[in-house]
Amino acid sequence: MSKVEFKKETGPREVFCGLTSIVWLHRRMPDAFFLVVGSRTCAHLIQSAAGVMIFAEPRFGTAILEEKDLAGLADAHEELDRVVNDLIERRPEIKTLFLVGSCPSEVIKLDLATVAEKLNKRFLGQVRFVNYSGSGIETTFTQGEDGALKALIPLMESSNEEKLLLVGTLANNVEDRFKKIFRNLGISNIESFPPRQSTELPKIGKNTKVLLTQPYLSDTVRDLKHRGCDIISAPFPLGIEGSTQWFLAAAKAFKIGELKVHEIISPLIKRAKLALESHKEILKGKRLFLLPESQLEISLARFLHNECEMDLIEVGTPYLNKDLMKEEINLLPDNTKIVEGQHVEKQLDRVRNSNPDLVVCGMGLANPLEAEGISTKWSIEMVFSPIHGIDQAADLAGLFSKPLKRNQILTSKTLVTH
Amino acid sequence: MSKVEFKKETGPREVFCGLTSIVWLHRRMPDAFFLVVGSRTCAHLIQSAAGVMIFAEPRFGTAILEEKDLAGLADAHEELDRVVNDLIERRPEIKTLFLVGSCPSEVIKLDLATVAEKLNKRFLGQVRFVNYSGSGIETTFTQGEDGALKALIPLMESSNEEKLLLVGTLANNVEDRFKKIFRNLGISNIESFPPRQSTELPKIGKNTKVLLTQPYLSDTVRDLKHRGCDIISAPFPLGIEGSTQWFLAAAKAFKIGELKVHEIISPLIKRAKLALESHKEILKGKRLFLLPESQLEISLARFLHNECEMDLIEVGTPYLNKDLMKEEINLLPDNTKIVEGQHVEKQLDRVRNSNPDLVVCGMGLANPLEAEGISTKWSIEMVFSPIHGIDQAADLAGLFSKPLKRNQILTSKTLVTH
Amino acid sequence: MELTLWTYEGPPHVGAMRIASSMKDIHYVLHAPQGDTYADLLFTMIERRGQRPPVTYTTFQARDLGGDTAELVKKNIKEAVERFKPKTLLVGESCTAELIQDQPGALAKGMGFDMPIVNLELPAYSKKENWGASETFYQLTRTLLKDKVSFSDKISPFRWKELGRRPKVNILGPSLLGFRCRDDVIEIQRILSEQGIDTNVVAPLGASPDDIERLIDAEINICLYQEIAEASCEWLKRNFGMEYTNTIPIGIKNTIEFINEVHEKLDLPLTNKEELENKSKLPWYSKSVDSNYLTGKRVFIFGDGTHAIAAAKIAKEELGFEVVGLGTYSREMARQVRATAKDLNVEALITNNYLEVEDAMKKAAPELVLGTQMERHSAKRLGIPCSVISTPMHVQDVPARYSPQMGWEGANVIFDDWVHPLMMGLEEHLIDMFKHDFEFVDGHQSHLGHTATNKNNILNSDEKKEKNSKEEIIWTESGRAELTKVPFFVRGKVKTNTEKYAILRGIPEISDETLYDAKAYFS
Amino acid sequence: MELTLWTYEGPPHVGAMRIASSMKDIHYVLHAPQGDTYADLLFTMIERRGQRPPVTYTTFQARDLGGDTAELVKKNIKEAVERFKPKTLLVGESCTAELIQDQPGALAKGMGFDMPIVNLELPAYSKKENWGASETFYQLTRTLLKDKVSFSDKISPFRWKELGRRPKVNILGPSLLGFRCRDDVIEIQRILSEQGIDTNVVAPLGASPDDIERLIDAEINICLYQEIAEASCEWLKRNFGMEYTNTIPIGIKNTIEFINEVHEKLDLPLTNKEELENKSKLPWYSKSVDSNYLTGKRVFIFGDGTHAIAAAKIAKEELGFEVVGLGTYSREMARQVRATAKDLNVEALITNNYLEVEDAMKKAAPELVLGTQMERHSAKRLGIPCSVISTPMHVQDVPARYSPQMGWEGANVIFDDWVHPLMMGLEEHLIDMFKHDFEFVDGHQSHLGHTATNKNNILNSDEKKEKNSKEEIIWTESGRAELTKVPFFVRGKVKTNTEKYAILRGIPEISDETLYDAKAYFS
Repeated sequence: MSKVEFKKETGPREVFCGLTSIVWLHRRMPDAFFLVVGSRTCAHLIQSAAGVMIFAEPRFGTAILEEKDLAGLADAHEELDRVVNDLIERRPEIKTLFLVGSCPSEVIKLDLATVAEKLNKRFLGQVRFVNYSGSGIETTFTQGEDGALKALIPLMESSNEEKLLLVGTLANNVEDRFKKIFRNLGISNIESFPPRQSTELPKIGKNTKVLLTQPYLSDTVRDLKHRGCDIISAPFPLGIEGSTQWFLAAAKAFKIGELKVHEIISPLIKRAKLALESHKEILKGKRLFLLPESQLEISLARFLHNECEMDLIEVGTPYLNKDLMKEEINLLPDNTKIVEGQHVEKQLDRVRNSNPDLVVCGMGLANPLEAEGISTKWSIEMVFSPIHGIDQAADLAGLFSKPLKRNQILTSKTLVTH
Repeated sequence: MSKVEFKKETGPREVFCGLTSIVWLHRRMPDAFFLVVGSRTCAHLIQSAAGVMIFAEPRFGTAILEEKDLAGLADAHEELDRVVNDLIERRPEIKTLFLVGSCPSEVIKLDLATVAEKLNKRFLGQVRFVNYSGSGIETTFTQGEDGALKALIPLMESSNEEKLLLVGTLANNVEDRFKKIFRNLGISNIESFPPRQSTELPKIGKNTKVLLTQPYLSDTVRDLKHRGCDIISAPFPLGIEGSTQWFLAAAKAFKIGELKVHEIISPLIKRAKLALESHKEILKGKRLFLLPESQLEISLARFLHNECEMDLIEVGTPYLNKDLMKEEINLLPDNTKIVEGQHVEKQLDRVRNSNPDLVVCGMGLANPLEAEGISTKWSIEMVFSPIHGIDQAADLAGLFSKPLKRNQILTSKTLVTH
Repeated sequence: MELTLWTYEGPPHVGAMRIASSMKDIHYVLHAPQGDTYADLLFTMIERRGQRPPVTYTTFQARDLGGDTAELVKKNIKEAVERFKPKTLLVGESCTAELIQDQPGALAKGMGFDMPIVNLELPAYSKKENWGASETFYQLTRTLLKDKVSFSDKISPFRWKELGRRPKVNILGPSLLGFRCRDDVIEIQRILSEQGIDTNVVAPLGASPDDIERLIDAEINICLYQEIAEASCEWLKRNFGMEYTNTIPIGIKNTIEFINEVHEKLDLPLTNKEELENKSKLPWYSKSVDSNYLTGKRVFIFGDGTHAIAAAKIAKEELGFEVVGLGTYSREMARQVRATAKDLNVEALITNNYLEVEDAMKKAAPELVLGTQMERHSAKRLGIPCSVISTPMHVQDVPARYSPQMGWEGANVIFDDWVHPLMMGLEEHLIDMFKHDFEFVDGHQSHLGHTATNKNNILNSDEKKEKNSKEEIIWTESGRAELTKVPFFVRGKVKTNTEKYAILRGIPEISDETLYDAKAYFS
Repeated sequence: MELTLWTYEGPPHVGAMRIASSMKDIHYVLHAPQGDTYADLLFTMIERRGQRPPVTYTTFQARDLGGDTAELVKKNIKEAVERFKPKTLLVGESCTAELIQDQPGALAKGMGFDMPIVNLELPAYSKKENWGASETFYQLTRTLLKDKVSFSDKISPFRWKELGRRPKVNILGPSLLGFRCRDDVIEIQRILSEQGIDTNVVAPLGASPDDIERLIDAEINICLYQEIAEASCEWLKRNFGMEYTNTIPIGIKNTIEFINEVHEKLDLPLTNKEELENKSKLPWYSKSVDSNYLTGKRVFIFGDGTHAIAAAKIAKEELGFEVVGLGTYSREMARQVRATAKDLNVEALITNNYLEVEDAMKKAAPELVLGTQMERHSAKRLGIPCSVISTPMHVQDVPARYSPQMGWEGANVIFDDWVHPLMMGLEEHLIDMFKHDFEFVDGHQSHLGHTATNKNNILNSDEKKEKNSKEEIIWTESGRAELTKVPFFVRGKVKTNTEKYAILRGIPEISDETLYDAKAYFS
């Protein structure tokens, strides 16, 4: 492991909770519905994060707790029962219903597991119920997906068939690209988790080789291991370097020679490098500060330093699983400063003092930093854009070069913000 | 004839020229193209009158005369030839091309008839060419249709078949209603002129009974008579009264008894009277001043007085064919003041002095009168709306009651007009 | 428990944040878990604020629950006060913290600060955003002014005469995330100033705690948005005798009435009454002959109470529309909305469920919808033009240009914003009517969608449903053909009316004649 | 002869009418047949004017041609002068009268009136509307001021100092039927006034002949619209030494440059330069992170010279767009437009043929079109968002609300007007992307039309044509599948680029890999 500097910090945070991951999960599995059991705040949070999606796609909702639900838990269970019945009556196309715990439901100890169990019995053969917590007292942002996937594992049948299992939500077109490349490498049995339909869960077992596409799936990985799956250790497929090593690791697990891998991906690498050039011109030598939010921060830092030649000031991450991130951390330059957790005020003091060229942060902080003359990139875009793989390396770099380019075009002085 | 007061007036006018009728003629015959031979003013006039239609439907255009075309007529003929060739090449779907004379083409004596003749020879079997003048030095507004129809008559084959020929452009749905009613009366051979396709001209002859739908077709009527057609004398089918008499006159020509007519149309009359009621409530006793423009003024005055109980102050008309309008004038109340021609300034003085409740006028005058606190209705709407027939009587009344109703809703005092 | 896919209002602590973020020198310590920080983006993204909301979230986690969350609260309060040095501190809790009952307000008061502390108790499981904003503004006003109650005489609205100065008023209610508040305030101040009336304090937008303490320097209060300011106005009236206005100056008539009301309350003679009618272009634009087609256009209105009521009045009296639906999600203003609806002969729709609103919209078959961003989307699905008149809003509802809803320029803005979508709808129709197929092989792109096609779909799908409910009424070929000749923007209504008529008369099959009969019957 | 289906400009006498109608105490006797009276509706319907244009049409008819049309002219002049009592009389002829050569101007001058008479000779068969307006304003200025030339010293732009008053300027060019002139004038006067500069005369809009005679009381002229005012400004410079400005204050940078230019010309120190940057919201709104997606958006611009040039500059420098097309119908400003286009590396399109503009638009595959009403319709057909920036205009381009294009608020208006259609386009895309079919059986109504479907149509129909010209390039199934995954607003461009790349490399079949290769090549 390279000489990376680790630090932990606690204090007030400025991050999304795990409920937010519903925003991409419901897109990935359009036959599922995500029912948050929570407060008006939860409902408002998801609709605020979902933006225009909320108008197109009501495949998530909130069972809002009211005064009377707080009086006694028994009543609350009954109420939830009623709400679920109503929902399923109105939306008979739902195949899987996720009951998603929230801060208030966790605090009042609403037992969603028991509710799910009862409902599973009643709606047997029609709808499956699973439950997990997306509460902000337990999860940050992308950890919601970890919870959702973990909750699905018990539903996955066992199989000893040899297969490559890609774990973590990917954009559909990226997934297609990956599968094509793996097929070219000679790996033909490839499945994805989560799948495109909630009912088409892959079977798993001791010959399942798990290749993670996202770095935030600690609990899911643990449970997959318990089911006998083999976890392929690799960095994440962001940028040319990460993707190359990711393919190599998978190939190795399937006993495919390195030469074969290079043969297949070197034309891709060649054109990706060409495409990266114009972005690198802008990013090179620029100083980067990543605030914690998506858990993608370490991989992004590695890509932006190693392939785009940016200088890293600080790499924040809400949570650090050193084991899962081992390969990534190895690729980081010496003396990289990784900060786990957050004291948002102190961290912003460090941002201001370090005079960065670009800050990766959440939507609540972006404009205030811009108003201080600091260019920003919102981290939430990373979980919505197709950024994985060699072919997307330039697009990934583009997410960071664009604000800098814009800043060059427009006047760079501090503006009055009306 | 009732004791109607006639007056002629000359002076500056505020009316459209005959080119404007292209705006509805091109809609009626979508396989035809209207090519005005004129100036940039002509092009600008039509696009200004056509409004949003110009964006949807380029089935009319202008061959704009330039300096060099004025130098010698021979060159102008050659140029027109070139323009027509270009046009037909680009628009091979055109079946009939109307060459439309304008003020400047008439003044320089461009001989469109000869041009049309030559072109007819060249494009024989592909496109037919006809010419007429829509110039403002010879025609006012609706007279353009008179010219266009007259120009088509020589192309109509002869036939002694007995038929009812409806002459004058009607809205398609009104035409359908009329045909249905005539069929119910027992008249089955009914055709329209202009037809819905320029190539499907009705055949005419001594057993053709012509029933006019529009009052502005003097020249067309004359030429139809020359071809042996029988012109049915009747008022025009505006309002219940006009339409009833119009049906009766047609029935009489086909020797169908009055009783039969009443049997068919009395349910229509009954419901039309019901529908008219709410409009009459608003119009009753209101004082009306019609400025000349569409030649529909006399029929409108008759309807609005006899059926809506409006008081007539002055009925302007750009041109008066007493013979064609005989039946209409007979229905007017005594002492109606009809003014043919226009001195717009003097007429506006009379408008102001007569304190009318509603003035029918052109779009150039409407807002200035409104700004003086006088409600108006633009006459051009009458030639675009389906207003003919018993079923449309209430809609016709609605065109006049709407501005009065609006005036009642909104504050009625004179406003500053920004 | 209430199943909610989308909600018009956030929780009450978001209302408190709106007040805190609107003001200066205030800080709000909110006992809440990390996820609640999402609310910051409402201000930095929708309002494009260049400052973070002045809020510290205690960010307690599951592991803290066993321990001493009260200590965490105190630590955060201490840090926030040291860092931000507010002149007044708001302390409260979000939904989750409410359950663990740490009493953060009481804790703060026990910490020995010498600044005023407002303890916000906003019941998250029964109240909503606007209530929270109103309560926060009220508690703040009360906290900062309560000591002055006993020392102060009742304020006479006429005292400006004795004091020998121009009359002074406060403008109360404008806040961040309110609909066009930024520009309404400018417009109203301009109008008052033209009338010789000075603005003492605008609050909460742009005010500091010191300004709140100065509220009693004014003669009367302008209650600009009842949702936010009425409770405070009422308290100021009860305790200081300050009168406040009831008229919301949206639309020409209401603006004139508002000016009248202010003058009457202040006993200030109104000298330029005649001029007022001509201060806005709306009356002339509405009277202009090209606006004639607006008469009787069917409009469906849904929004907050203030804007929905004002919209109904303008629609009917100033633009000549017919109001075919009126509703609000503001339960606090249900009474007023019901009264207005009654005047208009429609039934008021009071609901927080957007699907109910969409259903009502569909039934009313309007030609124009005035609503929130949600109604804009519902209307889009139904192919009906829409203009946004109320929160909740999106970033496009915070335009760069001056866009008030109130006063003279507000009326101009309203004319343009409401008529433009209608005009575009009409343009669609005309282009569709005047176009000829062979020239438009690629199909004509429409801002409303392929209206004709989709309208037919809607008619067809409606039909399927209605066949059962309406005892199998059948459209004959002639009836169907006639219906397609009806312009799209009234086709829905004509269809409904004809069917109503057929049922009324027991006609089982609708022919072209039935259509004409029904038309005459309903005319 | 020129085949014209639609024309950007009317005939020159309509330009003269724009000047006459803009002014007070002027009457224009126009020797013209009755049909030419259509031009009145441009003013009463598009501009919603409550006054008729001050024009008397002689209304000669065919039967008059044999007789004495000159007498008819004189009769009309006499009646018009008696009735309207103008302070200055304009006399001219439209296209038809030009042919019969009655010399109405000369006739009028022989009638013994003591008011100034301007004889307008506007060649209808070679010139157009803007030229006519410019010439009329120039002839009017010349007629009313020519007697003062010899008595007047050259005007020093610095003389305000000696005179001990604030500097005075004239604002020249605004007229009826000009794009947003009404509000531009207010905005520019406000800006000048803030800088301590007084407006002497605004002309022609709202000016009387007396005001024209007062032009020389100012130090310099503001040439606000070159199309209309440059000829007059040049004459005033030649004869009175009056300097005039060259910068058109549209956009933040140009507004600041304009203020600079005025100060330099007047030798007035500019004291608040720093403040100017923050007078408009455009810079912050453009910098706000939600505007990041605007960077590099492909924009196609066509309009009059003044607005097209300004739009190009704002698009590139203030909003971060890429200008992929620039053109004008103003031949008089072709040189300047060409120069701007050259700076932007595009070829200027100078044409009066809207079909050529539509073709160029299609080829450029822009994501936003800025143009006239005609480009709005062309863009609509192509499914591209559009904002109107130039005459010719429709009634919706004369809004009730304050909507300048110039100055600080003009920049705000421009931000909203240009970004809103793009934002709506993006919303379409997102909704389309996030919607799921079974929930949208009725289809989603779009302001751009059913983008996806139609886009495919356009792609398909393009393809048919291009197959021949591009030597039968074939899209394989994988290539086609990959293309459909590209977001709609760049799909056209990606397709074109990929084909360009394929031709360049001699690749006969486009697969998914070719698409990625091309993307990398062009990145």
